[in-house]
Amino acid sequence: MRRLIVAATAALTVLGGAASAQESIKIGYIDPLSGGGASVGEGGLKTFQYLADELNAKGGILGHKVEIVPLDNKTNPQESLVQAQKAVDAGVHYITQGNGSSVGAALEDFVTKHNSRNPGKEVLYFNYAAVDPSMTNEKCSYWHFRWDANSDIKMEALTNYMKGQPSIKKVYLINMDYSFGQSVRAAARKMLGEKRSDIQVVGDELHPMLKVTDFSPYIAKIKAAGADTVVTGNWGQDFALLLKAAADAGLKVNWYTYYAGGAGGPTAIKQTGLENQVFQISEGVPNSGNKAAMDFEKDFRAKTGISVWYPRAVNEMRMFKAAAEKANSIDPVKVAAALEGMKFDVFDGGEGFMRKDDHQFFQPIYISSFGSLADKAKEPFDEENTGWGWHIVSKIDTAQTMLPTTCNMKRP
Amino acid sequence: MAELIVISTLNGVLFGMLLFLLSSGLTVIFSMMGVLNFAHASFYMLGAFFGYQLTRWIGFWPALVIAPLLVGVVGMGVERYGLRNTHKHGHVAELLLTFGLAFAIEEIVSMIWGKSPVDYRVPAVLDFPAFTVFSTNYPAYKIFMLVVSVVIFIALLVTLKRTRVGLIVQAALTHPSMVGHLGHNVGRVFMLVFGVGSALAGLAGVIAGPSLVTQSDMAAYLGPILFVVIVFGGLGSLPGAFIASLLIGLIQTFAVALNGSLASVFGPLDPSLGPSPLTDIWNVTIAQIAPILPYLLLVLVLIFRPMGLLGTRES
Amino acid sequence: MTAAIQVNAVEKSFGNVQIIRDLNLSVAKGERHAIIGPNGAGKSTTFNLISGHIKPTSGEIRLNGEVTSGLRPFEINRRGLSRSFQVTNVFARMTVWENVRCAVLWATGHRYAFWKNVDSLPEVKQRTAQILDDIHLSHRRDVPAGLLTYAEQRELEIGITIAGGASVIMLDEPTAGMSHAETERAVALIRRLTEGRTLVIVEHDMSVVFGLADRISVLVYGHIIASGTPEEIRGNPKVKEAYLGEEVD
Amino acid sequence: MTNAPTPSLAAAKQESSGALGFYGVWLLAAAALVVLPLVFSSGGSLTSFSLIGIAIIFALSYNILLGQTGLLSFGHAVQYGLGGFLAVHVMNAAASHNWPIPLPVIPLVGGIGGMAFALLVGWVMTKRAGTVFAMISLGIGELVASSSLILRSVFGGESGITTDRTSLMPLFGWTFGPQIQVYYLIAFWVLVSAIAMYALTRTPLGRICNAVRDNPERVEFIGYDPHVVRYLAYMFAGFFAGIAGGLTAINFEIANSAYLGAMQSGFVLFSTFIGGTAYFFGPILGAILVTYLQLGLTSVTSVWQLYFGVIFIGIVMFAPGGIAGILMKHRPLIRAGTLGTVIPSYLVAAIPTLAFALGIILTIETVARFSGGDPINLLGIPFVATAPTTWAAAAVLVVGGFLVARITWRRVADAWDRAATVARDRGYLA
Repeated sequence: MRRLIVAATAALTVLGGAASAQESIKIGYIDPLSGGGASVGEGGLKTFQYLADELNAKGGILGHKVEIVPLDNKTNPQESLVQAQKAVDAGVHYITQGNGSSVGAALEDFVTKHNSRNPGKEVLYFNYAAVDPSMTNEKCSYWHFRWDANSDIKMEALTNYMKGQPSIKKVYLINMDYSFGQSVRAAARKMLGEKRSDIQVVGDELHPMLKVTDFSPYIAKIKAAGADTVVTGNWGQDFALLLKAAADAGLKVNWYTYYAGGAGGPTAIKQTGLENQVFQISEGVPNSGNKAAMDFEKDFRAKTGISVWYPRAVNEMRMFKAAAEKANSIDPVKVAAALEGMKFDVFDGGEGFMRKDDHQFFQPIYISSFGSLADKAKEPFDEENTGWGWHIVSKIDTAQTMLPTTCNMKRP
Repeated sequence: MAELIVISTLNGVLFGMLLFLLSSGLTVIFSMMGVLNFAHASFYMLGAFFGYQLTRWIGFWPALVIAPLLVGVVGMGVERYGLRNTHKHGHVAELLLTFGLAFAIEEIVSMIWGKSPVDYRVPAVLDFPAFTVFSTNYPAYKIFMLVVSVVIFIALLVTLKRTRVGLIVQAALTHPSMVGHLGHNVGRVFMLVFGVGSALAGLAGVIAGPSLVTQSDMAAYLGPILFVVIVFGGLGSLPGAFIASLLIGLIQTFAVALNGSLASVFGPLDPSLGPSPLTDIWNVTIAQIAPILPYLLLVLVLIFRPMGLLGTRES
Repeated sequence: MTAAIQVNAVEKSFGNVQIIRDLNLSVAKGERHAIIGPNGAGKSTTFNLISGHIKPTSGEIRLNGEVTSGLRPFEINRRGLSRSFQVTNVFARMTVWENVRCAVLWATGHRYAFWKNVDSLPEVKQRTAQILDDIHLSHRRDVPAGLLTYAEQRELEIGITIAGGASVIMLDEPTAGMSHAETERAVALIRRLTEGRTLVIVEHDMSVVFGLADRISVLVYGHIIASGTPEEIRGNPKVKEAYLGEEVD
Repeated sequence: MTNAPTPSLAAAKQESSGALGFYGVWLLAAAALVVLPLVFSSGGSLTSFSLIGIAIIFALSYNILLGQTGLLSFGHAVQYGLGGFLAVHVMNAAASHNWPIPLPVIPLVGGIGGMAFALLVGWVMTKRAGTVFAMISLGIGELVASSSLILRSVFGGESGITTDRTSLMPLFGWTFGPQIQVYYLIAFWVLVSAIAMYALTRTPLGRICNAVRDNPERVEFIGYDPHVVRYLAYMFAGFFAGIAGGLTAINFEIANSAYLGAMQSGFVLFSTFIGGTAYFFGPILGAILVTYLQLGLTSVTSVWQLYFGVIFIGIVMFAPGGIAGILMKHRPLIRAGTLGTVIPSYLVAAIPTLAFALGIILTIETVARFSGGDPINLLGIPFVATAPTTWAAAAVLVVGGFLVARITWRRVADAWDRAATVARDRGYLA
């Protein structure tokens, strides 16, 4: 009976939506599509386009087709604002962005100002990867929703894992010298101190971002400090070069990373041969064991040629649909209200929720390591054709990732 | 302490030689033609990608020879059909031409090989630790890079100072019209020199590619530092570039090794002062600013000795 | 009366090579003084030393009694000395009018002014027009200097040199490369324009030298071997031996 | 503005009748700035106009260095960015202390910021021109950009410092929240700055800058210290760059380290050079074109950077005078009345040239989209990147276009020579 009603409603919406179906929901995808960050941005775009296709194949959202509008921001905050304005002018009410906290902060500020100055033309900012904690703390905005765990949450999860690893005794922190790297470093020091006061932080390095060509001197310092574990938020070439220098010098430590799986990362790890020594904190793993997720992964790889690097994007789009249906509207104001506090079964299984206080999504977090895959049936997915893949070392439940917020949310 | 000094010196020399490998071609072109080639790092990138592609097809060692030659041919083409026509409009125009070229090459490379890093690996023959100092391994490949750098330095020096070709090149630099009147085709000499300079960049790319990250934005990362090297060493001076590379390599490496900041020397500031530029400066470590030290050096050198360390002229 | 230019025991070396040895020269105010000498004698170097283009290794140079050795060229220029160049040295992309006007600006006291419209400065306009008239280039006033004929560029060179109204004018081979007719015209021009000023001239053309100069100094190997009136120089045996004997005009 | 060439062949002839034309041009520009948003009223075009306006001031300020004084700078964004930062700080301070500073004077604050930095470092920087200056500017640019990430309390790290332009004292009821009000604010400053910078070229200092550009050695012998001249030029350039930076800060309500970076410095060099450095209005054309391309090209093609590079190379090689240079080359012909004899040959040459250009575009897009992407839409005709017919079409256009274009351009050159000879005879061409 209930099914029938659902079907009938669906049919009605399709019929009723026929008129409005011409009006698609445009999501402005603002990320680098040219220049240095383009490899990452293109991966994200493919992901969102795939997700839009998936939604549209099932009738879209409330009968509206979902359309991704790619906007190239060259990883430049100013350019992002130009693109955001362009998108808004073209009738876009939802923008999504992930790469670069500086861009994220600029966009968050943009939507807040835009919405207060243009009531009735609200825009929502769905953040799928900008992890600066300030965006859901002191700078928080009602119009911003973040599906990625911020860097403090990831550190909370990581340190909760590390506190159960007695072999970790001496930790070295090396990070890129910008806000993300700094928050990784600060959070690591604070949380390790609270949870495992016996762990010694033997080094704490910040190096300029994307300027170092030779990491050997840093490796020499890590070695001299006698570290057994390195925690790093490095990504891109700063990660690859760091790892290469370590392998060259024969440094044997465990690497706890945020973005080892980013474009080029797996290739670098395979090159250095550091099997099962590089760990990653993420909200999803291709070899998660969750059937639905793994089927999705398989189809996604077949269609796009890349792996699902953004399970959070999947959560974002599916939850968007759920919220719109809950509000029975695609009006951004109503969708925003529906999203607040919403609970949602996440991509890799388990429950997450969008905290009302700060619009931060909380979800289970995984620690995985990179190496050869023993059981191809259970763990079928490798990365970047290296033959190696991620396998889960530990799962940290949603409750273990909760952190308080300083957000003083201003509601319209 | 001894460990730190020995290892830092070794690392500094290795890094410095990589810098020299990259900047030698730039210096040769500049000393000869007075052209600051902004696209030099792009030629280096072309070398790396050609090297990568050829390694997949025919192996590393043939690639080591062929890829630089290909880059040299590209360079000669640029000189023949681009720079030569621009020469009459002055050095600024030449420089801007290479500026535009750098943009185009980056995009072309990313069109062909994509924007992600490619899997360009150290050849198996050289993939072993050459020796170990204080339990730190030094891979054979790095030693290979060092040897190539030194060989190139000596070969260039000998060619420029001791051979007829070198004499013509040197003379064409100071008195182009005279050399022209003596029956040498200055145009062809220029083209050849530009080709050789580009080929050197290409060679650097083939060799540095596996050790660094071979990606379409690799040129943008290394471009500015190369200018620092050749300006610091003295525009157009090969020994200057050699010394500058070593110095910059050592300075950067030692700076990284040092943890000192003003706070660690004079004690932390009173926290009640709150965040200010002073606290920022107070707490920044030498290691943190290591990679921007070369630029500081560049500015200081240009202010106090505009011809650079061993240079003889200003522009 | 103090001399316009007084050079006392000046030496100049480039590395190990001594170009100027114990150079002594005195040019009285209002005098037309020519410096002659064989090629490579150091005439241009002497010019460069006096005008501040290069600094002497030792010795002293005075302009109107004031020590100027060690000063920068513009400082010397502001004290009333202006020079021309052997190789044409004008502002190639600017028009003839602009070339001369730039040379007028400092002397008329406008200096680095960025609050005045350069086109509405009557005295600048008048003086520039006058000089253009004097050097017979009024009809070419809007032509970029780089596009002038060689002789015109030489005339412009003289125009720029005298435009500032300096009391001491130094001309470095002003007629070099000119035809006979052009030379005659240039000499008349120089004579007229330097009326009442001190003139120092380097020249190879002896007819120009002997027709124009009140006094002549002969420079050989960086040293002045004789100084005097044209008649004295003609009759000087040292000059005959060292210079006229070798390079008879 | 077209009567503002530096080496004007006929400035004097115009002088008497020029005054009216001179004010006329500026009045016309002012009217155009007022009317523009009424004609193109969509939000998108307002944003574009605002950005173009800022780019114009920035490029004009750069040309004080490159075109007027002959200084090639690779770090002009430093003054622009610092002006932006100072503007943001003053805006925030004014908002929190309730200072009675209306928003329209904020760009002036930016200008002072840019000038103050130039004042500070300019003296040692401008000691020498040429390569030394270029390299010092590169070094200073890198240093300041890097330091901006270290001095977090001033520059706010890489996320920068935000501000709210509406929080300042409203002026005549304008809060400057809506983009249209910001547009008019920018337009006002564009006009004021452009007039000021044009006036600067007509002052004794402006003329001496040209002299320093042409021949710094000779300048020393007409009483000027070229070092002082360069220093002053550098300060003025810094001032106007700072104004542009202040306007950017107002427009985006944020200042971050990207303002100071090499990208910005390169962008302004591009604009100025493409527009043409020899004429005052050149950078204006360049700024309009480059900003427009930057906004437009990115949504049309993913390889916009390649087109930028190709356009730039083309300009450097074939028209080093930039767009303004091309236009001004025709001026003597127009005056002599012989332009008409050239135009037919242009029209003939345009066809194969266009074909050649289309062929290049098709080739580039074919390569770019070979491994996937939408079909190429060229003049409404769809081309599939993987289809051999597309390759053939590209090859025919490139090779055929090139060969035919070469012949037709020779004819243009002949026609030009004839027209120029006539113009020379009539006294309009030296």
